[in-house]
Amino acid sequence: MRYLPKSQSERREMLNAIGVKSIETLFETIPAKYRLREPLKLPGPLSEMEIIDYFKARAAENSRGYTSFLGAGVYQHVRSVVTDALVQRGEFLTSYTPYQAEISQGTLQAIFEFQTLMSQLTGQEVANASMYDGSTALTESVLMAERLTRRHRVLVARTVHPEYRHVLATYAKHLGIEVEEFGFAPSGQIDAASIPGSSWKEAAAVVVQSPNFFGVLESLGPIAETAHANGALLIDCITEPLALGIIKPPEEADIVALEAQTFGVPPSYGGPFVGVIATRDKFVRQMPGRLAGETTDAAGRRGFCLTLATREQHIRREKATSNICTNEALYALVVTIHLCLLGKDGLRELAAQNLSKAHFARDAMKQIPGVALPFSGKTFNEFVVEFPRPVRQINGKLLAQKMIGPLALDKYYPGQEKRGLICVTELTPRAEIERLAAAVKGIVQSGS
Amino acid sequence: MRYLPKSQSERREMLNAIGVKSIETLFETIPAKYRLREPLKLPGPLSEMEIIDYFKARAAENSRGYTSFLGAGVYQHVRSVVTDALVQRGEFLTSYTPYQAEISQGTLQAIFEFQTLMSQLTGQEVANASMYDGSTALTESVLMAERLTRRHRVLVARTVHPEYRHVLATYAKHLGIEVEEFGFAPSGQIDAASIPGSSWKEAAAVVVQSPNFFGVLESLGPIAETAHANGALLIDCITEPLALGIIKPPEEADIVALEAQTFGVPPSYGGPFVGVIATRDKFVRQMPGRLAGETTDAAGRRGFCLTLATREQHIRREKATSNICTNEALYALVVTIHLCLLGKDGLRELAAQNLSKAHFARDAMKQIPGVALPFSGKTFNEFVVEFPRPVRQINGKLLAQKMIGPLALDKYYPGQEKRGLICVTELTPRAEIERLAAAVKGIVQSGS
Amino acid sequence: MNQKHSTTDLEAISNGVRKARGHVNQNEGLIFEKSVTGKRGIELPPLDVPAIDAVKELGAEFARGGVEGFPEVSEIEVIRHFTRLSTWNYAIDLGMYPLGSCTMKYNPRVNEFVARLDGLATEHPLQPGEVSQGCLRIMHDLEKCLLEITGMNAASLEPVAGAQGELTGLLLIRAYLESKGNARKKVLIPDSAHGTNPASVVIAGYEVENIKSNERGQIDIEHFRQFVTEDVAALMITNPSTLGVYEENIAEIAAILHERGALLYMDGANMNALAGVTRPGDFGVDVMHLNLHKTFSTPHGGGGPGAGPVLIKKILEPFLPVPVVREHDRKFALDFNRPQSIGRVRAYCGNFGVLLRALAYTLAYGPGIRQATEDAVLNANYIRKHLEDSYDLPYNLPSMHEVVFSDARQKKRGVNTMDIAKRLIDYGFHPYTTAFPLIVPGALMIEPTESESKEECDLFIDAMRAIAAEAEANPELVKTAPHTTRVGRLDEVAAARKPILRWKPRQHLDATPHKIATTVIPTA
Amino acid sequence: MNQKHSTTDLEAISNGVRKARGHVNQNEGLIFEKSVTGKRGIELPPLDVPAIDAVKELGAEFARGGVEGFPEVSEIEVIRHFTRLSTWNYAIDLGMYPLGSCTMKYNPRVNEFVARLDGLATEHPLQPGEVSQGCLRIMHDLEKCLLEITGMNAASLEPVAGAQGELTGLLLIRAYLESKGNARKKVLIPDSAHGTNPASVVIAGYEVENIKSNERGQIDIEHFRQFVTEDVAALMITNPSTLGVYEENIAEIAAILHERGALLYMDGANMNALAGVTRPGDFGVDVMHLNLHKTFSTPHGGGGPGAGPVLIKKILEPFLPVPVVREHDRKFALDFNRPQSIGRVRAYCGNFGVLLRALAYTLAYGPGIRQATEDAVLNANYIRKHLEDSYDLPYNLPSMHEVVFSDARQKKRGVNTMDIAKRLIDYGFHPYTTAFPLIVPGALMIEPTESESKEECDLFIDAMRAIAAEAEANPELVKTAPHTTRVGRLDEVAAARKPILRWKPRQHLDATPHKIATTVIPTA
Ligand SMILES: Cc1ncc(COP(=O)(O)O)c(C=O)c1O
Ligand SMILES: Cc1ncc(COP(=O)(O)O)c(C=O)c1O
Repeated sequence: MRYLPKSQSERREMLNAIGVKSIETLFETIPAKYRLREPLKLPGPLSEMEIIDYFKARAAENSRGYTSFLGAGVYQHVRSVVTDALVQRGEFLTSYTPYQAEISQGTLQAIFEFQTLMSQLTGQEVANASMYDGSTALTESVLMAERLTRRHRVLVARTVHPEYRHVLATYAKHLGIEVEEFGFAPSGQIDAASIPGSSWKEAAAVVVQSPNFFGVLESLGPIAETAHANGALLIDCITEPLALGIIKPPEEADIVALEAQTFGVPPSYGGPFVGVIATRDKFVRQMPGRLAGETTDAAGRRGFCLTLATREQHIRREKATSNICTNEALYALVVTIHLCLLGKDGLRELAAQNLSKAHFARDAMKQIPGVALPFSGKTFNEFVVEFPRPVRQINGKLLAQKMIGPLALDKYYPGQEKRGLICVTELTPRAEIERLAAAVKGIVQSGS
Repeated sequence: MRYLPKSQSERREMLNAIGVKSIETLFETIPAKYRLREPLKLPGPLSEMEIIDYFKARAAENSRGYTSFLGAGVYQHVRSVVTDALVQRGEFLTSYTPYQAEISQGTLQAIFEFQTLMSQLTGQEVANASMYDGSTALTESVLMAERLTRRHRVLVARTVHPEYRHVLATYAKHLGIEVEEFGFAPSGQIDAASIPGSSWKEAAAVVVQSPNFFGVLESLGPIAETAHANGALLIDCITEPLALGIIKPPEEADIVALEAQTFGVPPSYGGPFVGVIATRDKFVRQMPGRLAGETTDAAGRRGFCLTLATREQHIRREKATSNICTNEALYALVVTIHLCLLGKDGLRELAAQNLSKAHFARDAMKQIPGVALPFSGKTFNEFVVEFPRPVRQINGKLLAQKMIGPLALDKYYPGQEKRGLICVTELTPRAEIERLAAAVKGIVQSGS
Repeated sequence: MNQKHSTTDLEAISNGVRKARGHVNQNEGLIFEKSVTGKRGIELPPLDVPAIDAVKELGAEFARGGVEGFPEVSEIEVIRHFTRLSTWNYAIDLGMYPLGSCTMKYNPRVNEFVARLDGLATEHPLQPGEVSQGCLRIMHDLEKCLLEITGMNAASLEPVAGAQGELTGLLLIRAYLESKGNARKKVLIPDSAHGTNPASVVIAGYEVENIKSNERGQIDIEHFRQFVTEDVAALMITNPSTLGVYEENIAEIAAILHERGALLYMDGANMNALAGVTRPGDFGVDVMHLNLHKTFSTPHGGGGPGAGPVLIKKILEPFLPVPVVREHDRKFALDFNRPQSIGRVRAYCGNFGVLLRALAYTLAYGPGIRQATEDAVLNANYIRKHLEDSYDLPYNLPSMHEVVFSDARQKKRGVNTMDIAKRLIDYGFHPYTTAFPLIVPGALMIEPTESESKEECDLFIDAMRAIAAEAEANPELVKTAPHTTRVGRLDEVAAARKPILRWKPRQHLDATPHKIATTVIPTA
Repeated sequence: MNQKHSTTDLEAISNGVRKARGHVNQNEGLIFEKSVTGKRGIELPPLDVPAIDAVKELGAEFARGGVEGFPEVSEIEVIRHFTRLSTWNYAIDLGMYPLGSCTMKYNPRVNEFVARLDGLATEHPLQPGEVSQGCLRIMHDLEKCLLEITGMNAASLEPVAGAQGELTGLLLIRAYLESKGNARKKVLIPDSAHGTNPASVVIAGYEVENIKSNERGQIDIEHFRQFVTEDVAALMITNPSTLGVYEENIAEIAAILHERGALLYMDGANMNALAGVTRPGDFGVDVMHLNLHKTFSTPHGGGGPGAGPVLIKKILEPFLPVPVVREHDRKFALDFNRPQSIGRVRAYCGNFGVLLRALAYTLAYGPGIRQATEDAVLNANYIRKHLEDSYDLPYNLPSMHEVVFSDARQKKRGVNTMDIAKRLIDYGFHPYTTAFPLIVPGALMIEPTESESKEECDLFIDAMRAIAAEAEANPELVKTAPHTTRVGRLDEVAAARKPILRWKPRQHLDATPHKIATTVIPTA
């Protein structure tokens, strides 16, 4: 077998050296009745070519050739081949967690740069080396807030990504954390006024998302003030941090839970992605996840090492800040390289292009008779559209025209079956936006 | 511009350091009237994405989706992604010719391994670090033979690749080398008897190819004997060295001129490929092209360096063995990695699969009424078929069925318009062979 | 060379080291230190719609001028920066990585290739099923393979790491027990367990009860029986244990648990010792997770990503997290309609890109996966055999895929496991796992995996023996290792005491000694 | 560290070196030394037709059992072998590569990506034009770009290296002159020319006549005039010359040649100094070649491949080698019907994969290519300015893209250009070009290209100045450099005297000191 660097004669030689007759002997601690007598019923073995053929066949069964208007936490943006060429270097791809600093300085310095970029982007003081994804970053942020405040209630806006809220609910359930949701105003922004005062009193944190799930920008100032006045923390969840290229960072927030997939990471049917938690310096010892820190060796040379490990499971076990061990390091590296390539100007320009494109699309949709924009708030590259008919019906017809239409909101918000979430990025050609508008117009008018 | 690591302010700073006011000053040795006043009329600048779009559009205008039966010196064989991952490492891809041995041991050792592999494959004692391609390797072999024998006539079989012969003719023309061609027998093998005795007397070398252009294996023993008896060298040209996995190496030959594209190098519309010259030790000082040799440093450690440079243009100038400088090093590395992966067993199996596949196809063609196999000689993975109608007519119809049919021999052999050269490799699925046979049968029978 | 040594020292440092040598290596500052206003590494195609004035559109409340401190560098500088950084790393592609419990095996390159295919890397997790059949089929096919390998009945591919698999498995146990009327209170964990186990137990709302291994490093059945009270929801066990030893009474343990209404959770991180040889489903396991980034060869990438699918017995199926992949008539769909589901542990469908690579790995082997297991166990035993004379073996039980020594002998000369580990670096190897499992003080936990040739194992054995000899003859040499790396041992105490966790412009301008500054050269 | 040094030596070696440090690096034997019967690195899909018995089919005359000595290794061993080897190389991706005349600039990664596209990398050169429009269009578009940049009228993309471009250009000149009735006998070449120039002249059937540069390194017009007899077919000149100096009288030189029926050939290897600023076609050149692997950024790959397109004036067009790409109505075709053609210099259509990359490079810049030229010239002059005080400048003329110093000053201390070059390695740089051009004894030929940042140039300047100081203070240190590489200076004389050009089983089994042997460890 091509992955196995041994010949039969070497195997025999090694068995001899060990002093056993056959390989079976080495498995004798497994009771005989549990040892398999038959080969497993698995497909294969396949040669490299056949593996490629199998996956090419699968790829052909997916959406190639379709134009997609989906976002909702997962974004298609420009990616440079440079990033991929670099992360495929064996020294990055096939290295382990950098516990042995002397032969892991490459990964460690890159993590330190990642932490810096994430801090700069979010306007926070410190960021970790990654969490699994945005949904678990958010969930862990809530647990962190609970530890910091010793309060057990969390107020969560219904404009936060519904799948993130679902994950939070799953984790919170057995930890005695009460999740209380609150609604949104006609602008599409949170309706903070709807939160009862009693809830505030017990709240560890209030969780908002900006741009929120409807694509609408939230004003963090007022909610931060209320939260802080009540001894609660403000957690800002960000699923499309590209917005931060032209939109003010959530400096008012105490914890930022981020999904960084948008920065060079392929959608890959949902993962691997890159969660991040960023926060204030004073909260760092309650932050979960790895951290690289700067230090020196005996000769005074700068170097980096994993630090503050006393927060982590391998040291603290059941008292750790989290159970996370393996994280998304390689994709944090992707994000790091991608952002270094974009740089300050590139990020700004990219964000600005998204704003322009999405506004062009918004205007195009608005002009279709019968189609409305239900929310008045400012948006970045996503917005909600209300159709005269259920989105699912419209999408069926769009699919026949090789378009993946708006996300039907009733998937998460029962009753909202006529509303759809549209995402347009710099990669969506103008012609495709116009084709969508024309198709929708046709469908809406035809009435069938 | 993304490739340029300078800001405007740095440019100014550097100009100041140099002590000139503007960049124009540095170009003042160019007479003003020849300095361009207008920007060049070039397309671009394009972003990375636009470059990719341009080339994807071009790729779509080519033969994707067609099954090809072309060989004739350029072969489609299995390639491992491992090879490409390794040659794309910047340390190989972006390094220069390894003149500075201390920081080029990677390239040098790989070249040494390439030379060894090529020697083993061809049964020769020594091989060089690459020539441009097979056609120039052949041409340079002839020049080498001329230097070795001090004779100026070369006898070339018409079964040698016609484009190689064309290159030889172009180079030979002004060097006083007379190229005399000789024909082939009904077996498809050379007709050595047709060479006049007088030609032999003046011959520096006789050039044959095996498998020859018609796919037929040549018997080298007799021609070698005649050549040597007449003081001439035997040059064997090999365009499909995969055959050497199951076919005896040309040990009788004095010089082997090889095209190694078949070993992992993509066809890439004709290049870059990898020529090689292999020969006997005693001829090495008349062999063109770079050579890496083993040696030691002062501490006795093994190392490799370029050697016998006194053959080369940068030392010997007009007295050099050749004008070659830049060669095809990166693709020699591709070949090296590919052959290491295949190994002894893999190479044999691959060659055997080609033999089986091509014979299956040969049988399938033979069974079509009206279709004949004009040559009786043994073949490897290519063979000539004679149709009842011009190949070009048949190919037109095959193309409509997404098949690229046999190479029409009249491209090179006027009058042979009904003969076509078919190549079948391990990559040609049986079903496609059967589809070809069925299509040909249909075309031949329909008569239109 | 990172310190100043005398000539004799120098000889000692490289004496007997056959696998590595020093070589010149590029320095490189932080990317922020290379930044100059106006450079950039990506350019965008021109905008094809009218440009919006962002400041006007967003207003003062929202508009941002640009991210302060973000680097400005060109493409070639990015290439060089990360290429240089990469050369400071050790990696599987460079050599043996004998980290116990981490299963650092070869990461096949074809897996990287297929993961990047247009039509796979490009797919959006919320796109309609009609245009996702390829992705769904991949998940389905992988699930079938994993069930066959483990002998379990159903699976969730959602967890994205071993630890998340643990949590998911525990939540399933809780949901199941709740459905039976009592979620119970405790989860038993042997003291040899990995740190994620107790940490996950807590998030699942259980208490951890640690149980001591017996003198043979195994669970003492009689002792164990007493632990399994009505309060016990499950035992969470790693098999083979983190000592690399098969838990010989596992079936009996399962029986005891089942008899008392509790379940058996198996941490499958060490499945590389079992695949193709025995199946947890057959010996009584109710829930387990696999680490695809260990046993199934997906790359660790400097710390992640991973995937930690959970495999369960039939009885737990109703509680699986949503969504679940379902097949009907060769059509595949995501099933969200699962009323008893524990919920969701991650948005979307898990680390699809990792799942895909694991399937590619499995297809490459097919039933031949048993050979990989055999080679892994062969390598571990071969190394054990050759090091038994040099290192203390605290638990003298048959080893499977890894072997755990202790530094007891070397400690007498003041040399501990970390020192030996650091000295291995000079010998051209990545260290083994140190300081784990906790039941072995000064542990040397060595897992070669099947990916190591005999040659590489032999070089490792030579190195380990040479270091044992050095620990006797020249302990200082070992205690001050590594000697050949571009930085020496780092001051981790200082790093933790006054953490510097990000670059800041000011701080670093002061710290000139660390900086590879661009000197201003006086023009002549 | 490759030699034994005293502590003070060690300090001296790394003192002031800011760009590099030593780091541990893997050893690796020859692949043949790792081979064990029965291992392999590729598996093939099963054969889908009946297997032929090769021995029976081919008979004893042809059948071969297998290639004796071929390696047998697994996939991971191949990965490690070549990954380890690669780490012994310097590369542009690691740092500045100031090789004069070689134009080692950044090789854009996107070019590698597009060259590998399905539909481009996969195309067969003999496939019908109907299914080759994409390839043909790429060649056509590149041709148009190159003509615009050079100001020439027609092109052949067939030559696959600079040297082959030279030969092709000379054959065109010969064909043209022959068509005028006299091919003539000689080609004039300045003494500063690259070695390929005279070597190519000979193959084209001409004699070389070397002409001396004047004391300014330029062609002396009056002197030159005498050389241009009826026998002279052409002058072959590099502009800027290999001194990096623009040939100020080039237009006049062209006029003299034309007046006497001879032609002007320009070796365009140094086009990186001119692109976007001036055009050879405008200043009188009749034939030239470009090195796409220099000016147009295609990777050198450790020695090749390249491409050396030839660009010509209208009068030479009938003689172009076949085939030529032709456009008609946005349809592209290969034109073989060229009765006056010189023939063919290579099979098929040239190094298409290199041409494609060169087009990608050109498209990235567009008219902005001038900025690259300006930066290249800026860098060279910046370096020159800062090194003038430390090194002898034999020809004090304005530099363009490169600058040539001599070791005249250092030689007084016994230090020559090769020593300085080797010492640069310790400083983390690839050496400049040594011993070329021949008109400068002990040349240091430095070409930074536009790809170097100011930071990298400054580090280079620092290193060169430091070495100049070392040559004064501690010449031995420089003469024995490099000190930090995995091997020291190699015995090239021994290599040439008794050449070992391939591995052989016997020889290497004896040579155990060189071998990283796998020791047989006695089992306890
Ligand atoms: C035995 C064991 N269990 C659990 C884990 C945790 O897995 P992960 O890091 O994927 O969360 C590990 C990982 O090192 C392990 O070795
Ligand atoms: C000035 C000059 N001319 C010609 C050549 C030869 O080009 P090639 O190596 O592509 O054959 C070179 C290459 O180094 C060169 O520098």
